[in-house]
Amino acid sequence: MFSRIMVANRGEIALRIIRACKEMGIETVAVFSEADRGASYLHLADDRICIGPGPSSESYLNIPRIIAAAEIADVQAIHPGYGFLAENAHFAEVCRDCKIEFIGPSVESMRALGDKITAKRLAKKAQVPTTPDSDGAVETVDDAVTIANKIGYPVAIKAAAGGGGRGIRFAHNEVSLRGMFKQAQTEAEIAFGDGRLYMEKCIENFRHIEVQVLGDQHGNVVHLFERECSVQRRRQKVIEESPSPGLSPELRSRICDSAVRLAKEVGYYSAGTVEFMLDQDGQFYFLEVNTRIQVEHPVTEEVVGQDLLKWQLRVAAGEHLDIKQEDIVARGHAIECRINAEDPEHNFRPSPGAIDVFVPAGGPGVRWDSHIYQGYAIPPTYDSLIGKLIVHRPTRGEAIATARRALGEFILHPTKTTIPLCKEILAHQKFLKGEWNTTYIEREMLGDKAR
Amino acid sequence: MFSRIMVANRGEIALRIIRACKEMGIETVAVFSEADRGASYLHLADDRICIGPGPSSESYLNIPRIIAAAEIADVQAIHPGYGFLAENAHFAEVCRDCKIEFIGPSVESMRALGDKITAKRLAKKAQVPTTPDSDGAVETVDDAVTIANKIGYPVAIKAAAGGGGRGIRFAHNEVSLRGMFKQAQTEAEIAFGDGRLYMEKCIENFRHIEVQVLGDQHGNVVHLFERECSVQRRRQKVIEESPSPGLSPELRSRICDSAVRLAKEVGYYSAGTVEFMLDQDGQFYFLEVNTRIQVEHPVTEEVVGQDLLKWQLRVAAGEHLDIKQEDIVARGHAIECRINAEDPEHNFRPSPGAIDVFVPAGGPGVRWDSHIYQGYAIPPTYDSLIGKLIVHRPTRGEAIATARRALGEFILHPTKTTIPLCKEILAHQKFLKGEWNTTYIEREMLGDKAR
Amino acid sequence: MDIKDIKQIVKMMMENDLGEVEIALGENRVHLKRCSQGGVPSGVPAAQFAPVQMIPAATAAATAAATAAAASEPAAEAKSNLIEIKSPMVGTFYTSPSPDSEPFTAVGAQVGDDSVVCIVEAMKVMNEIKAECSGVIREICVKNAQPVEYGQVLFRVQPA
Amino acid sequence: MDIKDIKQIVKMMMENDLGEVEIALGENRVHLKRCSQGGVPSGVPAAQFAPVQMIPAATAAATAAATAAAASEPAAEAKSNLIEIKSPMVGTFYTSPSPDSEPFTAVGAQVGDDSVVCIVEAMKVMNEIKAECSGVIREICVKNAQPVEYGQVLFRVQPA
Repeated sequence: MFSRIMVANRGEIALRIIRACKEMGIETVAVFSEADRGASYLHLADDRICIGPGPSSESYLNIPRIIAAAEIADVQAIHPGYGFLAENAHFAEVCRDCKIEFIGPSVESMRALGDKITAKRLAKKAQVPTTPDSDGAVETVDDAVTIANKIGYPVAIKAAAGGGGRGIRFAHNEVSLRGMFKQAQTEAEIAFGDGRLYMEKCIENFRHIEVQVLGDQHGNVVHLFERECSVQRRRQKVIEESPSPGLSPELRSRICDSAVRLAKEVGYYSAGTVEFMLDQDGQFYFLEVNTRIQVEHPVTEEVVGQDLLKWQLRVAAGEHLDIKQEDIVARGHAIECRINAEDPEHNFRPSPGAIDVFVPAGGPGVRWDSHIYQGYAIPPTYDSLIGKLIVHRPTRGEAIATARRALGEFILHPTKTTIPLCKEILAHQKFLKGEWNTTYIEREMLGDKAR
Repeated sequence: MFSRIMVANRGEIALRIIRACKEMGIETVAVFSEADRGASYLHLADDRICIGPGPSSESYLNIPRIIAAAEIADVQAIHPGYGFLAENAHFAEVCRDCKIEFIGPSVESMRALGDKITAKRLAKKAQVPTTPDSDGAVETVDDAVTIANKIGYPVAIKAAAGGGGRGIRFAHNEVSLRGMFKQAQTEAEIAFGDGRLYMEKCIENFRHIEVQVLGDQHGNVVHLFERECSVQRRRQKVIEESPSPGLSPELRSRICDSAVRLAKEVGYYSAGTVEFMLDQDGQFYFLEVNTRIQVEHPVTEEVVGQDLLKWQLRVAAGEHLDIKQEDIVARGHAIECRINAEDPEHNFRPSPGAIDVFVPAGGPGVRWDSHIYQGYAIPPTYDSLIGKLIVHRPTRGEAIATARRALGEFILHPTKTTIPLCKEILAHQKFLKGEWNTTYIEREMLGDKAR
Repeated sequence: MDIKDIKQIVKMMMENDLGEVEIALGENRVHLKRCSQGGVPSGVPAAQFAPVQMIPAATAAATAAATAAAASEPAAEAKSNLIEIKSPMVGTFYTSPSPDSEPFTAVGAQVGDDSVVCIVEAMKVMNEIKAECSGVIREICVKNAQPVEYGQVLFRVQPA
Repeated sequence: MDIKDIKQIVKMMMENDLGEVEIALGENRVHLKRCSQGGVPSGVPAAQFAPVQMIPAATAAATAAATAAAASEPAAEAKSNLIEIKSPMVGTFYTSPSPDSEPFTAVGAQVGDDSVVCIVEAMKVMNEIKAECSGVIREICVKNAQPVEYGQVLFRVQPA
């Protein structure tokens, strides 16, 4: 096992990694930007190194600075967290070249799964259901029209290098397809440095189901069941839960097995997530693979009683996955509410600045993963996630009751957060019935006030 | 189910009851003394009523005031928490007379088990192993000497009306027995209004094992496994855990079955705890029954995934215990650390007053049950317990690591607490090996500085 | 060394943010220590009162009893020249000995130490409450048959 | 020793960022201690600095890099008349171009905008750091071959 690693991230996920390491007796070195100087979680690390000014490009996204810090700090491995460099295969490769272990999957699987065209081909090869598509990049607008006529409208046009809901457009007929194709190509070129587009049949009003997988470097792969993440606003997840209220045991088993097949196909190791769309007829289709630990990983941890961060560390150190699929048993129901510093009354604009008063929720069934505290100042520079409330209870009904009770306990001033939005969702009839899809927040709840 | 109940307690257990009720959709009315005015947890109740000045005798222990408050608040039931009136059979009887449900066992079982002589006779009847004893009250000092010669020294002289470690003396020979008998009688008369004493063989250096039982009003009783509470200072528990590292599966099953037999013998319902002494030869003996929810109940809740407070409410409302013994499965290992506002550097004297800075621990495996927050002033009037850190992890080793990690995260200023003591215990070789008994804190750790 | 010198030392401490000063000049000894380690400025830091202050907004559904109690607190400050008669127990407030009889007192009425001003019923017992002060009733703060909690202000009296 | 002397001592403390001073001259004793390790300025509410302030005690094992950085912060306030040359990157600080050569500069030496004052090595690249100011080097804040973080003060320069 490692004796000293670097945490190349910030905020709650940096704290999550530090906590896992502390419990395993591994020393941690945290890097930080000037915008994060003085944050309390940095003092829980054994060491901390300032790597640059606030903007990510000069700190958390800056590979030379992070590698230089790793060298002076003399660490054996780097944990990238999520976001920033977590899915950057080039960074993983630089780490490898510098003889620093990258805590995540191999460079090769990151590359293969990071490219949406290759990923989909691998899914097909692993006999994972996929939507009808262009089978590779689409070069011209006429090709696009021909393919669309074959697979049927509506179609989704996606950037091959996109992901996480970015770089997607939808066309409902030929006119709109012709209208947006060229622009999509240009935008993909600008946003991802790769103008390749592919097309697939668009699944409308789908539920977002994802399967947590875990593999070691010796060919073992298991799944840790699914999470349902259909509560999204502008394709950003707001509430996640496990198990999904929309899966029969038979469907659950098919979808989880699909995920394991794909992971094995690419020789995947570390923690990863295979995302699926579940349509209204109960058919599921491959969406994409996230080759990192995810924000919502605690939902799975609670239900299966495993620590995913610790597994990432063990696997990266070459240890065997010493749990078998049959030993992984789901118990109860877990829900995560993302608490973002955003103002729901003003179209979810960020609400950074000092937190003058803060009392978190607590008590039975409640886990609070957060780096904030009374007196903390939320920097305006980064993602607005300030904490994750996770509840775990014997049944879904009890988990919802606990989540509502806990959300009601938070005292936070003057920061505006998504707490009221989460409360509203948890009281919504469609959510209570477990009938929800990725379009409901905009369609059913926000109305005119915040689309 | 009740629609509105009164919480006749304060601090963390009042908050615990309010949380359970909120999750069940039950309205709560909290009572408070002037010393607790303004505390944050009171605002989580639907209503709050001041019942008197700070001293317990004029507020939380004052039956007429609490009943009067229950009447004006129009509640159906009263939850007494722990301490104060929780084991007062007279209070339970007044509630019954006023047609207010007492959330706890029947008046009759409280009476029978509250008297230590009757309780022990019931234990014998239920074939629960007991220590050799006087078999009833001891009237004179000569009787005491005769009995001591029969059962052998050392002997424990206990007040029949005592409990929770109070009203106990030990005699190692006839001289000391004769010396303390009369005084013990007088003290019991003063402390409990009942001078009856009984004597039993003293088990030295025992481990404290207790079994959580749960019964309904229809004759069903189950156990929820054991807790080990051997880490004590002056007979007050400091750290509790479940399962006990000192029980074989066979011994666990015998001790748990004993507890259920005794509960059935008295027609026990609600949550209760049967306490045992486990000697160094692996023999266990009945100690006493606590007819209330206990401070350390969360340890059991985490391991079995059940909510004991909710069960108390359901059972009091007449519902059936709809879980069978075989459905109660222990998973992982839980540890509770009691955080008291006491100064370990000054013989654990109380450390009341304003908390200027407070950041609690959080993250995976951590539950924090507490009513305190930054800016809260700890009243000097009551018990020094300010919070309970509960951790739950797959193994004992991991639970210890998580507890240590979490204890290290607390920031609390200027209040002095038992956090350093807990850290020291969790790093002690004897504790790590699971070899600990009720005398170790004084003998092995505190040395001269704080006996 | 005299008071002036000490004043100078204190001034110096404040200006230079010194926490502790110990000086022995000949047989003169001075030991000065500032209140808090951090040199917290005068004025209560936000942290100390804010949670309590914020909560009422979150729990607007407070009942009559609680609201009345809360409301009585700020009022108390504003009317500090008046004497308050507070309830010595939890119970139900009655202005008269029985439903059809006259009230014990009224706004403008004179009261003395032993004047019964109301009844608080607790557990079926009618407890007569005495003024325990003398003066003129200026305000009756609770309505007839309303629940009251311990310490709740029942009357305000202009001292004689 | 008199008040004037003590004033001088205090001035010296502030200028040189001393935390605590204890002096015994004959039978005169002076013991001075500054408020907080970090020299927290008055006006900051307790909540804002306290967690950070408290933590150092718990994590005494901070490394050279981190400790140096922490120490540089209060110093910055006290010596506002000096210009600081800060490290523009994370890396290893070298005073000279190679182990056997002369250092680029020294305390008391004149520097100009383009004077190379040291090297910071990051990822095997030797980055020459220029003074970007002109004046006289008053302090070299980092030892040769010591790791430095972004923004860490390397030199203090008395402006020309």
